Amino acid sequence: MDTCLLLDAGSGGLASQRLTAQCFLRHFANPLLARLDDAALLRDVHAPIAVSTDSYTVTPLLFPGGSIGTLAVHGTVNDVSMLGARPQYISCGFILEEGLSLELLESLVQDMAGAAKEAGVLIVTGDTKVVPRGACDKMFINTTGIGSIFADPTPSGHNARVGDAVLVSGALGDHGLTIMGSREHLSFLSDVTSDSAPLNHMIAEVINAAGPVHVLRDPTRGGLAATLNEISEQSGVSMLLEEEAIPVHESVKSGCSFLGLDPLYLANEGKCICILPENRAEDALAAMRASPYGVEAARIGTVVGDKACRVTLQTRIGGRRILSMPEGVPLPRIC
Amino acid sequence: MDTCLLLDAGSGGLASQRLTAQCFLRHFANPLLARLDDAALLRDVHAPIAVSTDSYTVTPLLFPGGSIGTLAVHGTVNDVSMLGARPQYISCGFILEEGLSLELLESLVQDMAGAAKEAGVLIVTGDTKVVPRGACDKMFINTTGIGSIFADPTPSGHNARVGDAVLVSGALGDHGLTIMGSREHLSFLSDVTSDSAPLNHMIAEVINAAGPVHVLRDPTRGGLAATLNEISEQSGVSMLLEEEAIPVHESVKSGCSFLGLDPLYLANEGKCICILPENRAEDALAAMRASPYGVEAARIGTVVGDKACRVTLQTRIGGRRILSMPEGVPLPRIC
Amino acid sequence: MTFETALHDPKLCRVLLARLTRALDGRSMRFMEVCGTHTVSIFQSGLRSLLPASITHLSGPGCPVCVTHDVDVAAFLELAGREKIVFATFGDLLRVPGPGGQTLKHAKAAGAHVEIVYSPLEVLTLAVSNPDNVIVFPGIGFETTAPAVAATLLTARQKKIKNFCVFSLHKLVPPALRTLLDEEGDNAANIEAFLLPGHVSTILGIAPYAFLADKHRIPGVVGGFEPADILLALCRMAEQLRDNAPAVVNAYPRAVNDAGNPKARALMEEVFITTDALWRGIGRIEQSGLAVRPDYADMDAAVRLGVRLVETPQQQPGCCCGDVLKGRIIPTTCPLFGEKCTPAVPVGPCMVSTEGSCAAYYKYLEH
Amino acid sequence: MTFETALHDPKLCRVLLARLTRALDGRSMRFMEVCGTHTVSIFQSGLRSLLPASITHLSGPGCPVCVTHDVDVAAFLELAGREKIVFATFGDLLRVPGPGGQTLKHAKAAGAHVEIVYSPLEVLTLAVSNPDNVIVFPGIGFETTAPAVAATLLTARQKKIKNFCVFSLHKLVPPALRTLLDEEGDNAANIEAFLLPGHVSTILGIAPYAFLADKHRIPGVVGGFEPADILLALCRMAEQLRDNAPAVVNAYPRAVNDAGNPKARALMEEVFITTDALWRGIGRIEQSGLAVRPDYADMDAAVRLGVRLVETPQQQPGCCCGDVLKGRIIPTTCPLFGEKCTPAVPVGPCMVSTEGSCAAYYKYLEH
Amino acid sequence: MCLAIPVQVVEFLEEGMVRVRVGESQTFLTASTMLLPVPSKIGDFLIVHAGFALHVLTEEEAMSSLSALREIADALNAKGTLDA
Amino acid sequence: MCLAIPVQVVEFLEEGMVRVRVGESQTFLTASTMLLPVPSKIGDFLIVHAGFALHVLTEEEAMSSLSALREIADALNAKGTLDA
Ligand code: SF4
Ligand code: SF4
Ligand SMILES: [Mg+2]
Ligand SMILES: [Mg+2]
Ligand SMILES: [Mg+2]
Ligand SMILES: [Mg+2]
Ligand SMILES: [Mg+2]
Ligand SMILES: [Mg+2]
Ligand SMILES: [Mg+2]
Ligand SMILES: [Mg+2]
Ligand SMILES: [Mg+2]
Ligand SMILES: [Mg+2]
Repeated sequence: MDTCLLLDAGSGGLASQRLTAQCFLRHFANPLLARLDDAALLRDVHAPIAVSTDSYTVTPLLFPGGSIGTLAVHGTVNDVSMLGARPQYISCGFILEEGLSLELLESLVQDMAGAAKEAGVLIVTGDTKVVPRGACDKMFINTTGIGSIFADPTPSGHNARVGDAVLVSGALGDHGLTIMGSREHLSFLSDVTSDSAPLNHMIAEVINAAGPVHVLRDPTRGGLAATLNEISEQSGVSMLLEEEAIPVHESVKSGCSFLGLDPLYLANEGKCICILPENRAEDALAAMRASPYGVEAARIGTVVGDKACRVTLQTRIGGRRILSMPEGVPLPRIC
Repeated sequence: MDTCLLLDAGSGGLASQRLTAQCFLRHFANPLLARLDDAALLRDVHAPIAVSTDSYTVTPLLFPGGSIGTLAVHGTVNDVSMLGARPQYISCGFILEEGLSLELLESLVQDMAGAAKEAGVLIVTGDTKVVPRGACDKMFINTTGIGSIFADPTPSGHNARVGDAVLVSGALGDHGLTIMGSREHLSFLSDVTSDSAPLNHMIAEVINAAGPVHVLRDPTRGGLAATLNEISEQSGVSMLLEEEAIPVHESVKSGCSFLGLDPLYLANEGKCICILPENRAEDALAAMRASPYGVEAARIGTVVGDKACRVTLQTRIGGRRILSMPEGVPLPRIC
Repeated sequence: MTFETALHDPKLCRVLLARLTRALDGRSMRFMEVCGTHTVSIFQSGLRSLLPASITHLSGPGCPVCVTHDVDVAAFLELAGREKIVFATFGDLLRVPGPGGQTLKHAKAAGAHVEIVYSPLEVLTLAVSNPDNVIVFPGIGFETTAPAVAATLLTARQKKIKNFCVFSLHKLVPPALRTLLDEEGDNAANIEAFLLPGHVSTILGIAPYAFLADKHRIPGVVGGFEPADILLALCRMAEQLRDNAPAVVNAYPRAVNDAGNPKARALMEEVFITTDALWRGIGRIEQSGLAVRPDYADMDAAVRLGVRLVETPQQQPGCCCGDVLKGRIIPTTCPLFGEKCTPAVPVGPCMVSTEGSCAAYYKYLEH
Repeated sequence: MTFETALHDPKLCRVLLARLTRALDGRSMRFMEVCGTHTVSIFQSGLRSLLPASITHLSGPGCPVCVTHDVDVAAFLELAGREKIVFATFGDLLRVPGPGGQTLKHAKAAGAHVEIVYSPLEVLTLAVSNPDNVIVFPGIGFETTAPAVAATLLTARQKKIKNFCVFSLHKLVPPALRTLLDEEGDNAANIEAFLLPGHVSTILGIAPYAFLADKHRIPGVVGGFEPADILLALCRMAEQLRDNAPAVVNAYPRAVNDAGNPKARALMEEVFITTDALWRGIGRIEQSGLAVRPDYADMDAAVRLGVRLVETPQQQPGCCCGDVLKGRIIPTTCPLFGEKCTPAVPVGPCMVSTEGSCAAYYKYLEH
Repeated sequence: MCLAIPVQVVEFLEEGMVRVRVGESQTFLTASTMLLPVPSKIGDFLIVHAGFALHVLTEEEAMSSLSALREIADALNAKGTLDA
Repeated sequence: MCLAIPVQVVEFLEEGMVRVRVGESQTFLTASTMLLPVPSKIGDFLIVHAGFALHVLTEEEAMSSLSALREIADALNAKGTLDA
């Protein structure tokens, strides 16, 4: 057996069949995928449904707390969950670089399989492209998830209402800082690990305990700041947050102080924002805290009526400032 | 406005929002996409459904007869159609290289929008990653398509039966040869154009006219040879083809003779194989020929009972030989 | 308890605010900080919203990125775009627009090899792993950064690393303070007190600022960067003003010796020589910059790579960065602020750097 | 009507088949072709399935890729893996396994810069656009290809393109035919007639094959590549055998002059000199290869890049490529065929090239 | 592998290159005439290998070789037998 | 931007580098001591900028400056007033 991937594995010929059989079918094993028709045939998906897609291009492929494989499942499972849906099925498109280690590929496929198993989703259809060396950076994965929506009314970023409580399911910035810290040349050691996690079961429990919620959203790229600003815009409301209440791990704080970054702008991959009527906030928090992925859940603020669609932070020393929408990628400041 | 894409456009911040608004929302314009929640909410998708995913990595991005944009819609629309489904919705994941021309991006997004419009599908959810220069070759697109299945029983590669007729909806190899001919250094001029096309309407007409069919499959990578060998394996049957009956354009034949390639192993992006009971073959052919994408449809062979799962070709001079499964990517032979 | 916790302690801050209010005793105070880290801290911590209304907070030329002149930006953009050059820089610099709004981000997108580093020492690692390229590090920063860059040059020479050089654009704080006060008449911006930079002072000590009190009778207080540090420094300023006893004092003794760091100064002087420098929005200030000494010309990008400084077009009409940097206006007074000039499409450097005062106003304050 | 249509005309083929059957008149005929294009055509057109059962079809050493020796493959894999080398090759070569099953595909996946070209002239374009690299073209092929490569070298010299060189592994057909017939006694494979290569003969003409009839009394017929061309050539062989009048004749006059192409031969001789060569499965054949003349040593990869030929391990046990190439057995007789040796995991070169006879058997025939 | 179909010269390009048409298709290649022993003219048929023309035959020669083939095939129809 | 939190020396590395711990976290950086005017020892607190330590204070100095802060804050509690 070859140790590295040849272009042939993307040819549609025997070499493709071998990769599919020996790697994908083997680890994703399920009868729907095994049909290998042009499309998967799904019988138990019922309208209304939620569909979400994401491509995963993270570097490095492996990092403390996860890998591109776990991320590719968790990210999409979470996006589907944010509509109050039960994620059921996932499609998976690989773009692989010629020369990729087959051992590495297999271990990442195993990560995906493990993450899918935990989340209770099946990977039912896929596609593999192999591009010439230099045409992609090792591997990219796209996943698209589908699930039947059970929450009625369906949560949406447009539904935040004045007086609602703003909850977050745990500490912020772990994933973003982990990725920065995993880049080769950083002379920086930390115990931070990515929070990559599937939130579907926790979300189901939250809706179960607290009834339909107004907004669910996972604060991924752009972090808490971008996500809350988006929701404020979409719902035409403002928010007032309590800095002291926002959970951030000590190592994330210290790593950010070294790099000149703000944890509230860093990506998370296992957290959700939940906005719901104040009187159900405690039930929702209790449901979150009962999940292994929501132990540090906290209420961090309140939706207020200011039409400026602003997110304001009450700081630790008791001052106030805007938590604004970021412009681009967070850049460390040094000089 | 910038003329080339910065990493910031993938940040999740304001730069991302601008790209989304000015490019994607503008051209894909539809209210489902405009919600910009974590997932699209779809109300009129009914089980059983077909879901298919493909990533598009074609080089060059623009080629005679199409672009990565048209391909990304047609390929997925076609895969969904091959299950006897009506493609309704498409998700779209872009992986873009820092420095990409924004004008080019917009023109390719317009291609997608045009293709989606013709096929009658909506692009309802998406994702955009921008990777550093050198981490991908200009752009990749993943699309995942969903549609409700109307054919009952559902066509499948497992359903070919002895005695069935094997039809193809038109001439083979156009797409594959076009792409080879578009590579920069080839001193080779041809009037071949890609056959990239949406087949959903034609497929609906075929099923309408001929009743449920046994197998539908689009002979993309690996061409007719790989596709028919796959079906033979899956269905446990053999096939006998008539070389003279297989439509191949003169320019494809001559290009292949120059490059040492076989048109039956080249990719198609607007053709389908249809296998169905002999007595309905003429109705199916008539329905294909009534579509602009099936004018050259032909019956090319018959399913036979040989358990070896072999595809045999009756050649132009009246001989016989195997049309075997390819191993890897087609390589030109010269010396 | 950590320093971080202690210095953000709301109670401590309240105590210090009360002391500040008492010291002000109804009078107003117009102070300027000249360190970008102070700027960010005052906004980010929310301290600004807690300051007594009678305090006017001005951000001076304290962000090294903001004060980098168009001419120098144009020069390093040209350098970064050359073949076989790896341009290794602190992340701050990527957004700074040169003439025509072009930045290192654009250069990178167009193919320049730009690497972000956190320490000049990492640049040496890059040099070793890219033997076919010349690694150019732009020396941007004040007296805090310059010794680190000097140490890196000395290390490169010692390790015989040949493919590394520095484009020195370092600037010095005391000459800028002199200019602010002396330009166009005495203290046109009417600055009543200076919050002096913490870590610049770690290197310099407090003597170089003596002229503030001696010549201009303006208090100068070296302060730390946490809210309580800054409040303490503000108290000391207000108290000096109250007592009409201006002095230059060190309110940040845990990081600053009054004598500074003589070793760091010695290394800096070994490698660099003072020279005139262009400050964005301010113009040429005599002996306010650091150039690489001729002894180290092989590591001086300006010499080795033949950098040509070219006159750049006039600043965009309406841009008031100069007045902002000199403390004459606050950002919101600029007619372009928030309209034609935003972090997405910055007109001036004060809007682009995370430590720029226009950016801080835009990012942290309601507008 | 085109040549293509005419030469695949089923009626024409039936006419020729009838003529062939008549000429055979119940006798058997064991013929060998020594051109890979003939091999592919006979299988791909289905002609093989139409030949009378009394004809035995053998594929000789006619695929230039198949006969490339392990030692040479190892050498060019090493070359391709070097830094600053662009290895520009016809696509055929990518699958050829060297020692340990490694191929150019593997080298490419591991980082070698491999480019596929369709003409050696394209290599010059590559050379111009990659001035920092040396472009190595492996000269693989018979007398058809060698003049084209010679012309390319001459063009490179004329255009003063310095970063281009050829690793010449060209081989000559007539010496191989002599070896097949003379090795280990006279004609051990019992070949009764040769289908002589079409385009090799375009260059050589028919004189170099005269020894077949003169010395060995074996018919040799130069044939074209379409089914009707081949059938016609088979008729001519069968008729000679029937008439016991062996001769070397040209049944492909539309592409071959009896005198060949003197200009192409002259250019080939200007650049190359005959030398001993290693043939896979056969071994060393004296004066059967072409080396670059010392006058062109600057474009000879072997000299310029210091190629070292290293003894390679023994062929895998059980591999019968030698016997296949010499016509002593047909591929299905090899114990590895279709089991341990398939196009996916080829043991010998005959299974890997699209023109290899084992590959043709595997690909086109039921097994 | 050898391009067996003769291609027809349609245009002279610079530096001894010609543009040729493959069969009756709209596929055109460029080929060098550097190895041709005699000059070629528009309409000539060439045998091309790896970008170089190796052999030239005039249009008349090509047509007569085509009709020879045609005649053999037609013999079948005319005589109604398999003799040729 | 300046790293304002003093970091604590936990280990000496080669070539004058030290490993330091940031605050009470498990985050560790390396820093050069090349610019330090006096040698540092394990437990010392450093001011680090761009990978170089610029200033050293002993553990006792650090602790006493911390408790000074603490005392000011506690004054509030003790006296129950805003005076300091
Ligand atoms: S708002 Fe913009 S133009 Fe105005 S001073 Fe600030 S940076 Fe300059
Ligand atoms: S089957 Fe394989 S091992 Fe046997 S002769 Fe052919 S190539 Fe060699
Ligand atoms: Mg398909
Ligand atoms: Mg998504
Ligand atoms: Mg997501
Ligand atoms: Mg696919
Ligand atoms: Mg999301
Ligand atoms: Mg698909
Ligand atoms: Mg497909
Ligand atoms: Mg997304
Ligand atoms: Mg460069
Ligand atoms: Mg190489």
